[in-house]
Amino acid sequence: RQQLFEYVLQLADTSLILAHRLSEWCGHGPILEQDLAMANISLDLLGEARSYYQYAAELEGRGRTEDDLAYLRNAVEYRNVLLAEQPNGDFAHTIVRQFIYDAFHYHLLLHLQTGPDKQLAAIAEKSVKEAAYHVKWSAEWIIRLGDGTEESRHRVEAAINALWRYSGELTTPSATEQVLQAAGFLPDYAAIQQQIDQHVERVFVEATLPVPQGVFMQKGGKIGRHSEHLGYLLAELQYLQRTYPGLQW
Amino acid sequence: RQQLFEYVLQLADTSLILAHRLSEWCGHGPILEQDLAMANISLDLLGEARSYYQYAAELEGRGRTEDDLAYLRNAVEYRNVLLAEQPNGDFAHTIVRQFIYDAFHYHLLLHLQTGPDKQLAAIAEKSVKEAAYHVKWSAEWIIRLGDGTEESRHRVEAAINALWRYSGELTTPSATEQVLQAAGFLPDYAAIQQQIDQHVERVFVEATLPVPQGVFMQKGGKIGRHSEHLGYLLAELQYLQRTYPGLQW
Amino acid sequence: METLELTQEEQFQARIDEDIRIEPKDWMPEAYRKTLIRQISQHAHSELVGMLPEGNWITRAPSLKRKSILLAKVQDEAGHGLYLYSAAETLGASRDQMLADLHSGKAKYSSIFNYPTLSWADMGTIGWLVDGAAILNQVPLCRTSYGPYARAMVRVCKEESFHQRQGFEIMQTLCEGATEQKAMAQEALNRWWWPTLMMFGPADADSPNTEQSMKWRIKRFTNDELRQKFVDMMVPQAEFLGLTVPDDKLQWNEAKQGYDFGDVDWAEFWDVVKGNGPCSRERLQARVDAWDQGAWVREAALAHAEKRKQRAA
Amino acid sequence: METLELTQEEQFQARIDEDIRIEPKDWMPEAYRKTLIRQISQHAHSELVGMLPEGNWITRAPSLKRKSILLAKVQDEAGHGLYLYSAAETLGASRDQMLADLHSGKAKYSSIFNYPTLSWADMGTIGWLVDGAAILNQVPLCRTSYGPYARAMVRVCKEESFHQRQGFEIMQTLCEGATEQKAMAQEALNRWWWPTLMMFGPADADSPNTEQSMKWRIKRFTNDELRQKFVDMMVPQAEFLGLTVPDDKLQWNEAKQGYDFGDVDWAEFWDVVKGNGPCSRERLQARVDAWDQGAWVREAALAHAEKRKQRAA
Repeated sequence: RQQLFEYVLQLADTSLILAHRLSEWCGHGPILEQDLAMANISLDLLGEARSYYQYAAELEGRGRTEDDLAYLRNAVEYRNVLLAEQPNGDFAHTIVRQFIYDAFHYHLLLHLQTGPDKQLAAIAEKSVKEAAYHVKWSAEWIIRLGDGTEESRHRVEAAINALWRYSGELTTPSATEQVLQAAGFLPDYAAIQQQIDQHVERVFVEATLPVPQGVFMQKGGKIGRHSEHLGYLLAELQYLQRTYPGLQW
Repeated sequence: RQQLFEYVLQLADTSLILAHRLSEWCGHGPILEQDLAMANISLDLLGEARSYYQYAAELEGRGRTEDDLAYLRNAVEYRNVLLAEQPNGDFAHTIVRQFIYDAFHYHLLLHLQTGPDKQLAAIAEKSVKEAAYHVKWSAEWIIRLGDGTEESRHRVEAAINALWRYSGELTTPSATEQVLQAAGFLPDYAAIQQQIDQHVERVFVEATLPVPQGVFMQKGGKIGRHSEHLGYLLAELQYLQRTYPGLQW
Repeated sequence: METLELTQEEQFQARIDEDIRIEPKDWMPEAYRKTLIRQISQHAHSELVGMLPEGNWITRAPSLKRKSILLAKVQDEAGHGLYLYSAAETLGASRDQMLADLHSGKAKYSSIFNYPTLSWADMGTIGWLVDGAAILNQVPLCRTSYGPYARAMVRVCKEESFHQRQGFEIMQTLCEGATEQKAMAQEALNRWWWPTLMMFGPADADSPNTEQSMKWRIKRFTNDELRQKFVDMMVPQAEFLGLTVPDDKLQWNEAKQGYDFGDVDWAEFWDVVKGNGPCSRERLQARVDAWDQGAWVREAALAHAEKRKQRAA
Repeated sequence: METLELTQEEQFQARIDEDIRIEPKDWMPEAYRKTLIRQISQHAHSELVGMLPEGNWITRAPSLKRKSILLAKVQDEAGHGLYLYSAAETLGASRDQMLADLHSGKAKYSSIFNYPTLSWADMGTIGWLVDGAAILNQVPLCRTSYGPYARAMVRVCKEESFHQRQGFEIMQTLCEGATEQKAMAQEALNRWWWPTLMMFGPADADSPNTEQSMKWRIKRFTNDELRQKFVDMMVPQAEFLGLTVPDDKLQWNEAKQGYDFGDVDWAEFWDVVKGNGPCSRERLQARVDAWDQGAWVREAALAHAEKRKQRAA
């Protein structure tokens, strides 16, 4: 139960932080239609995060609310993957970050929705439909940017170079995830990895982009060892709750 | 006394916010020697801010400390001038912001050090020596950038264009300042303005830059009507105190 | 020829007078087309720029629920922008040209968005007051003479009323909350009240285009009429919230069955219109930056679409 | 010729053996010069890059006093960088070339700065542990054979001990503070302990240059000797603070009058050395960005100085 709590929190934190990053684009996107699309994905992830937080609060059973969990933990207590907290950069960085996550997220949810934990399965079942749309959107942009102009190709390659090193953490199980895998709550990540690889391969071929090989993978987010970006993000996200603790909004 | 408290707080806030902005450069300056110089000025302003906050706390007499005043007021309660909170931009923006402020600050302190309020005069007397160095430093850079390369001239002109509109607020007395002027605590700002104008004129001539004319002046900082930048700055500055109120560090 | 044109114009005015909608393919006077393009694109730009002041608080919203609602609201504004640009396009304007005019400063947008959002209560105040004022301006436009515009406005107004209720709810939560929260609400009202009154435009005496626009049924009430309506509507709501409208001269006038209120600071109004609002430069710069920094993305999308087309051929 | 060179080299070594300082104008073997340039510039780069992890908390320091102390400390590091670049310049290296080598990744800097600072307690831990380790590395360098380097190190070490005390004081305040503060201190120690042990470099068996450097008195203790010294010094301090060193194998060894301790994760060490540390890219990028974005400033300063000179002529 404690392990499940921690895992659900990890899912929640990742969804929230990625939603936060996407929401930073709001009003500043390159095309109004894409502003809308990013806000949409951000809203989906935010909704998913809330479901996870609510479930985590329930699992914990200590009376904390979704907002307590989101607003009153500091950076070293956050469990999101490093990928989620990386800054938006240019549109190419945002797209690459999103596609790496979407490919993982979609295939993970496909498994989770048939998992033994009813509540997690229910959240996954709802979210997988959204994730299917997300990965379609980000894949299309990977293709457009990779097979667009020379500049867009250059930019998307730079983004892949900067962000690929955060992809490995997604399917590298933490101690918590290993326990849950052993208990049959979580699927074998090797299987998911294979599905992701095929998905990525398909999209990258169409984008005329090489799939990166032999990249040194960073990890640490799942055990609270984040990049320095997260602290600033949380200072902003949590400012009001920290300033006026315990009030209703 | 209430008016004096508010005025001292205004001085404190302006020094702190400008020190904060300068400190953001730390480790990222264009030349290591200038990293040192900016840290120096930042430290001077921070020290000055602390003196003002301590005095303000004393004037208020309600047991608040310098840290309470700095860390536990929100954006609409801050009284710094708009100029101080403007983002660093490129080095030219930082220099122009600094020079506009330094010229005012130096001439203001020259007056304050002979003013009727002993404690304010003492702080001013200590700070005016530092401010004399600051205005020398920023004036030299205005000259180097104005009379340097085509690019530096272009950049410093862009910075002047962006920031000059915040210079008027410095010598436009707020209601509080008008009361203090009437009571003889503060000098007539018209006199200071003349001294500043001469100082600026001298530096700009050497920098081969035209002094801006007929610029529409923004104001509002002195009554808490800030730009949207301040909220983010304070979220960062105050994060730890807001998160753990009342602790010793 | 002259006779024929007059007849067209007369026919056109006759349709308007009978409240028959003008559609894109119908003949219309050039001045009508231009006025509409100007008004609709201004309105579209206002939605676009209007995303910024509220967007400023998405990352700092005080609860996950509020964050979600706020993001969805700003997203709706982007959607409104899209409807309205499309409506203007039916008149022969291109979105790129309209945006170019926004970026060059030639086209205007609502001045209200040149004020900064400084506290969370601003999210309540904007929803409650600014959207409230917008609705008063816009509801009559649902019956405006140009079909695509009227239809766009029906959708816009529906969502706007929803936003307005959400804004009011934020204010209500603050006013029923802690002392600091109520103070936050009052402080926000103090900052936004007068700029909101300016949203109805200059006094009728200084509004030369009103007469023609009313004749064309692009406009159905004068600026001062709407301003009065707004004050009469909002003052009781402020009272309900326990907030004080920052106007010494505000007073119920039994004779006119409405409130008398103080003079708007028209000097400030014209300063802001001229581009000297507290955030005028930042707002425009944010849009120009988004556009310029997005150029390579739009080019890539075009280039890729072109490649696809050639491969398909 | 060969005889003469041998004699020079013998004379040189004799001076070293007698602890007579080598000065810039003295003859020195090319390898000695190169080794020194490499070592001093690495050290200078470490000061420069070392500004970043602590600089990360200046804007978020929890009190005005702490903010002031931290900013002054980071400023001191910039100062140390300046002394050291100057010392290296006496050996014929140019600062621009040294920086170019840093930016290209050719020159190294201390790996410890490739770890992120994630909480305020990291400011304490860096001062206490990292500066503590640096001092152990550096105190012997105050007696190093090359004069300008030794003199620079005297100044550096003096300020470093001051910083170390400040770091310890931050830890002490946290450990005597609230539960959350003590937890913060412990969490920081957990993250920094092992990377700090790595600061002394690879185990002696894997450190091929040590012998020559000790012969030249550029180095006076082996890596493992210093690491042992550090552990023996720090463990009692951690106990004093009430913190637990994150090492299961840590144990007092009466026979050697020192602590036995666990194995450093050398795989991690070499990963970080190879540029795969958690912040390696960010640190280097921050320096490259500062340099590139500052190019126009340096050019302007040069151009202006040139104009002045010509006017004076």
